[in-house]
Amino acid sequence: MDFSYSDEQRMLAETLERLVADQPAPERRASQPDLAAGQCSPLWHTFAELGLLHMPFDESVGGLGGDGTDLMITMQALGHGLVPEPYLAGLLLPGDLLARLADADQRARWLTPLLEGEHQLALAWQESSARYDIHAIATSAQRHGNGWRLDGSKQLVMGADAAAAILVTARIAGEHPDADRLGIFLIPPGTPGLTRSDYRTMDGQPASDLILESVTLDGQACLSENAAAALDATFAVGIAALCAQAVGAMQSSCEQTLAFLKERRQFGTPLSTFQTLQHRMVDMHLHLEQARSMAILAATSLDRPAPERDYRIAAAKAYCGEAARFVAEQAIQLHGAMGMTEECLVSHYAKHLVMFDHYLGDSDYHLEYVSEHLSAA
Amino acid sequence: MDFSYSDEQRMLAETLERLVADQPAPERRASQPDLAAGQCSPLWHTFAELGLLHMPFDESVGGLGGDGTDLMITMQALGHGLVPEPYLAGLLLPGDLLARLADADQRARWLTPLLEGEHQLALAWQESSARYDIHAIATSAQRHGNGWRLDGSKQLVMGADAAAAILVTARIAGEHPDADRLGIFLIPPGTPGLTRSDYRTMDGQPASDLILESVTLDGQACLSENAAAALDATFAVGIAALCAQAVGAMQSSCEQTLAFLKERRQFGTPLSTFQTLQHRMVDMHLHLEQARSMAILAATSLDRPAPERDYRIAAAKAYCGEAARFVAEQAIQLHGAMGMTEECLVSHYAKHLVMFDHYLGDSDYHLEYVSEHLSAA
Amino acid sequence: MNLTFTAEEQAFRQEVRHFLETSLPAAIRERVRLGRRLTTDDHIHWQNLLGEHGWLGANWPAAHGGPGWSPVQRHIFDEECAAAHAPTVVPFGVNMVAPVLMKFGSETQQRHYLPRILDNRDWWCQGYSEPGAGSDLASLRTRAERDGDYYVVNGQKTWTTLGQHANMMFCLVRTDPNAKKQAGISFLLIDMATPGVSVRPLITLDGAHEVNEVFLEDVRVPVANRVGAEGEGWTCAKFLLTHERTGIAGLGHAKQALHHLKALASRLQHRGKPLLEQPIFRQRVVKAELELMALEVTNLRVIAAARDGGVPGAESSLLKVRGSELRQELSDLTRRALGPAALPFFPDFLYGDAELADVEMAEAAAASPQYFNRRKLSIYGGSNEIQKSIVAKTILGM
Amino acid sequence: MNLTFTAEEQAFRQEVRHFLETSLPAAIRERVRLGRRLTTDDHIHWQNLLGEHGWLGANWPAAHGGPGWSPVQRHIFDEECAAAHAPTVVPFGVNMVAPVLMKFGSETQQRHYLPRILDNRDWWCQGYSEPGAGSDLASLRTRAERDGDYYVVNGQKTWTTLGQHANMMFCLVRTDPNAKKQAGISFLLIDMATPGVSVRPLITLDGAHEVNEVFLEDVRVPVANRVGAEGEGWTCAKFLLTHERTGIAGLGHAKQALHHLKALASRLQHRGKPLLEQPIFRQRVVKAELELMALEVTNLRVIAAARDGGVPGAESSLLKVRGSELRQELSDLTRRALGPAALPFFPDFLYGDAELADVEMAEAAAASPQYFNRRKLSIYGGSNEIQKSIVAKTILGM
Repeated sequence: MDFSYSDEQRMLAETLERLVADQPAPERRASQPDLAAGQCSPLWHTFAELGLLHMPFDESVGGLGGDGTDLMITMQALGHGLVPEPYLAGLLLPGDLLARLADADQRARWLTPLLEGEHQLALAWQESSARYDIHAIATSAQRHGNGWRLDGSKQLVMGADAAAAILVTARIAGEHPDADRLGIFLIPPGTPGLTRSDYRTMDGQPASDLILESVTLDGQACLSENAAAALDATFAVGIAALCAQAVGAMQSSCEQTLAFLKERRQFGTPLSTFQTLQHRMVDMHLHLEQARSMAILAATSLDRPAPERDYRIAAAKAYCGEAARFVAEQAIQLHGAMGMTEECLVSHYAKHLVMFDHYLGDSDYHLEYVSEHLSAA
Repeated sequence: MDFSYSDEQRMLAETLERLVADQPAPERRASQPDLAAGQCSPLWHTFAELGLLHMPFDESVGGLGGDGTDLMITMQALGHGLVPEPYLAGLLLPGDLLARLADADQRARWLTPLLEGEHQLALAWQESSARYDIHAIATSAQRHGNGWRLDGSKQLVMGADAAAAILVTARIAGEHPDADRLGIFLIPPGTPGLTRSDYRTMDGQPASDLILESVTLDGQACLSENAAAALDATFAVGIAALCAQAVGAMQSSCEQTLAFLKERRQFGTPLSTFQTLQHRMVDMHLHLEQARSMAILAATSLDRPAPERDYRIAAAKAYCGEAARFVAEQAIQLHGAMGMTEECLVSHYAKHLVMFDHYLGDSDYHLEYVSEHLSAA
Repeated sequence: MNLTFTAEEQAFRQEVRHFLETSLPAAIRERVRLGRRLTTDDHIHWQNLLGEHGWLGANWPAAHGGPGWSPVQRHIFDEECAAAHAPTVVPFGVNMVAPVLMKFGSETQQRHYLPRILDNRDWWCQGYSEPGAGSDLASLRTRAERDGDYYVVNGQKTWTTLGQHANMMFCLVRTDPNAKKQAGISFLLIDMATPGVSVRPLITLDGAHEVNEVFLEDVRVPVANRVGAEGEGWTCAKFLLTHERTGIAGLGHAKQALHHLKALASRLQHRGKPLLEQPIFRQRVVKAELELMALEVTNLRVIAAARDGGVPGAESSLLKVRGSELRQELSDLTRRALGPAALPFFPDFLYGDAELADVEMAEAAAASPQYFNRRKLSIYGGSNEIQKSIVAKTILGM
Repeated sequence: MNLTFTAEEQAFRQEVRHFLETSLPAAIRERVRLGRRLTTDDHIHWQNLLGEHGWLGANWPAAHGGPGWSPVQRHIFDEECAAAHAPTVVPFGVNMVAPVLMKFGSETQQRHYLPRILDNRDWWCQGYSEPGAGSDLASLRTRAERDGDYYVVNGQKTWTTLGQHANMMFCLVRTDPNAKKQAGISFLLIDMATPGVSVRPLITLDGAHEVNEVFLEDVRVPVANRVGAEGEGWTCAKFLLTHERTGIAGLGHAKQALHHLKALASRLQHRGKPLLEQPIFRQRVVKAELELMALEVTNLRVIAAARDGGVPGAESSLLKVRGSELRQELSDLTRRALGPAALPFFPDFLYGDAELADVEMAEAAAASPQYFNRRKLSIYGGSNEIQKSIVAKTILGM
């Protein structure tokens, strides 16, 4: 039992803290220009130089073999600064899937440049009728000569606009008797039959909807014809990362709110002297610390057997989702009307923390999982 | 739309308030002697003299034709003083069933003396495997000559020790094809085959378990062979009454807690000056007023068609159960350790308010009903 | 005791419903239904329709051109308007400055301003809050110095809702800097076209431009534009805070939101069944249903008391606390119900004229922004914490 | 970072489990399992067994006869004891007065009292709280006046847990009435057999006799029975408040309670299915499960920090708040799970030797009394409100 950081982890945390502190504050980057496809931001290149893009991947695929704790440290720092770079969507999710499924050629073509910061990728799984179920895929992949033909549509593909290729989940139809087979296909932008419409999410992240009409791909575009287990494992990593990111954002929200209460005066005294506001602030702190514990539980469960891993991951996401909402709502409430404006830093954190619940399955979705797998003993 | 009392209702409320104020405080009547079977307390006789025992029954059966509001006023006053007399269990539930089902002879024999205060009755419905479902009756009634033979067992028969007869629900078995037929039978104490064991409930009310082994009864003992609808109607009346009683007890708990906070000093000032305690007290008050609204809704819904009535009754019981627990727990918490002692009035109210949830179906039971009957529009 | 409306009240409800069905323009109804921002023209168009029908000054006495409705009728009107997706009447003129003028204004002021409110010639905004003052109105710093027949006003107001459209502002200013906090405050009417008045938008976290900062630099306001005596501004402000707050729970909006939520959760599918049948979600809806039932009866109790001559004071604080909590909860459930579909944000659709081809996207677009927007319900008009302190003080005597 | 116990720690857990399986008398285990009150003999019998094994002074250093366990081992020991239905060690001697004596006591006091604690010759109780003082310890009024080699003590203590069995009491008294509130307080050891000491039972709402009032009338206490210097009592009291509170969440008890709840809800039937499958109830259990998971990791974080040399200060307030809330919630769910079976109250069974023929009744008997008893968790040792104020002050600097 050990909750302390190694020397390397302490260095990682400090490096990230400095890096994040140097970034422009979120309320000042609202109208950042969108990057063109294939372009990465200067900060992304710094990430690459620091090895942060290699960090979470296994040494066998050219990574640094960081563990769940390293990932937690990284995501917590990014969440604390509300750093917009798509570490999760553009690197971690597609990279983790590639690391699990790609052959040597595919790795050389897509994973190595990803880790070098030469391009970003995206992962398209969400379908409009699937709610949060990553296995409920209607997009179909049919054999087509030596290659494949894909038809369907995908929603909410994060970072698709900047991606050198999009990994797309599709149900392999036709010749296989097993209806459950899930394939994953790499589609570069500009592939005929692929239509993309871009927008931003409520919390300001670039996302796209895709339509795939007779998108034909060669054999090398297929990462796997049976990716369900790998997808589960990748999503477990993604959810653990997302929880850590939320904890970072919760911590920052608590810090901002505490500072505000100490500074702002009402009825002649600082707000921080009002007992109800003190106790509310303590409640926020309690939620933060309990959520932090669940994020630690998630981060340290990634190497467990799948049933145990997924139970803990679901529990952590459900718990952090509720805690994040509590912290977000109270941060706004304690800031008063100020907290509702775009000029106020805390409002950006609040949007991130509330919408966090909508990524990779919300509290109710994961509560349902926990409920269905609850041990009766 | 009218929430005001009529002149008669205002008089009723004032009379009850005075009467209740004259009773010994609950913390001083912990070890009251149990009454022998058939005996009623002096206060019960006062109830009779004031017409309170006639009040809730229809004029056609010799009552005063009081409506749900009259009943609410009465029960609220009894709850406010935590009056131990079994108005609900010894009068209202058995009397209401008799009024609905009894023939002239049965009325003369059982209902008229009940209304005159000459005896009390009891209603035995609870069975150990039934949880809160009044229709899940395993006790059987078989034809036996011109009469009946009953076998089974009943739990938690409130006031059975003092009752001149017990109304027992039983499933009519044997000759009828319809397995759902519910009968109600009148059994006087001392009937051969009837065994009674007495105890008190957590909130100090006398209760008994009954075993019925080949209890043979004559034909006149049967009130009805198809009592399900009447039973539902009677329980609706009982639940509305119970909600009003809880509102009275909640109000008293709030009053006691507020008085305590104003009087007790800590860290040099009255507790009532601490903002968190002020706001908690307001939360108690909010729960009280919302519960009062639900009790009003229940009391004014008794003459509605059964589906509407039962939906509202279930909603009221579910809501009041949660509100009562909140008020009870906070009343103890705000009293500090004092509130946990038998010497402190508020502890008796807390027991009543928490255990209230266990009578006639708890919050979850009624929530489930609401959930199953929720309109989707 | 009974909870049923009289035959007359039920007939009135039918009358209101009929009016809304026949008079509310479909395009406006649809924008409200989808949570899209209305233009000033939309607002004025609808308020003119109400005014022509004699229904704009819903809480005005007949003597001033109001319909003379009882509190129960006003409640029914509000409920039906919310159910029909009618725009909310912009309250600053009709419901806020008008009652103050009727109570404290001179005959000249009444004769000038009241008709202009009823025929929508003036768009009023409110200049109460100041930066850094939060719910502590009495600490306001905007000062008005007498200069002959004028006050010279300097200071800053904030959270001025829809101030960007207003041509008039009613305003609390400090006329006596030496008086104790709540004394020395006066109530002024300021023409927004006066030199020195400038308006700066405050964009809220839902991306909306709803509130503003108003800067006042050497703004010359005729003394004749003061309502009531000098130093009596606090009396006017307090009057407004207790005036006609029987609708403060927003019951009609809560009912409409629950109705919408149930329809949505019946339509959306989760694992092959309607979301409303998913036990966890259903349970949340059931809780909201119970809370609404209780709040409705509590609200009717306050309305009936007002009808019978009572003045709802701190009871309205209870309605505000529980009403805002319920409406926030419903906005939360609506956002949750949509799941991933709550993520996309389309400001040009919500706040402009851009259309969305995808019907489902259009239906979903307002959910998350509204969830964030509804955070204001527990903050503005005195935060819920302030409301609880009011209840503690005035009802519980703490 | 990892959450797994070392091989040594896992072996230690097996050792504890084996000891409990072989040494804990079945009759005592059964009384604890059913929530029945233990006799003093039961307590002493069990504590003697622990003492003989060297495990009574679980948090004592080896130098004083303790096992020299790490915080992790103590945590494992507590968990296993709760899981095995072992009696809780009465803490007033072993865990409360003993550390104070080790830190502040004279060598004579240590040599006299510590061995008597380890072999259960003395039964200690605590004289801290006073009537009307609530969580405000510093306002205490019991006074000790010096008279030669004696203090003459007058005053009243309350909430003295199990004081009816105690022969010794440690006690905070005011030795200097003129000093500021927290100064002028001394820490005395009082023999309960001294003339002038009388004990009055306080019956709590669960019908139990667990706490008492202790009256002190001209009680002559040797000056030699003072621990630390005169006026240093507050230092001793504060030391105890921050000492060894890594177990304050009651995690072992919470785990046991959740385990019991699940078993109960799997056995009890609701409409022909186990209650645990009823969606509303299941949801409540799932919430408690999540809360327990989070609390366990938080507790382990505090334990690991203590093991690595940190002093858990206000973090233990967080553990107390969330731990008490969770345990209260679990006692609430257990009572709910039983439904109508939670209504009967059998004090002679719970607090005496009367038996209940019906097994189900016996299993259910403690649920409601325990629900009411557990209300104390958020009150004693500084109410949860006080704990939050401590966190606000010491962690958040408010």
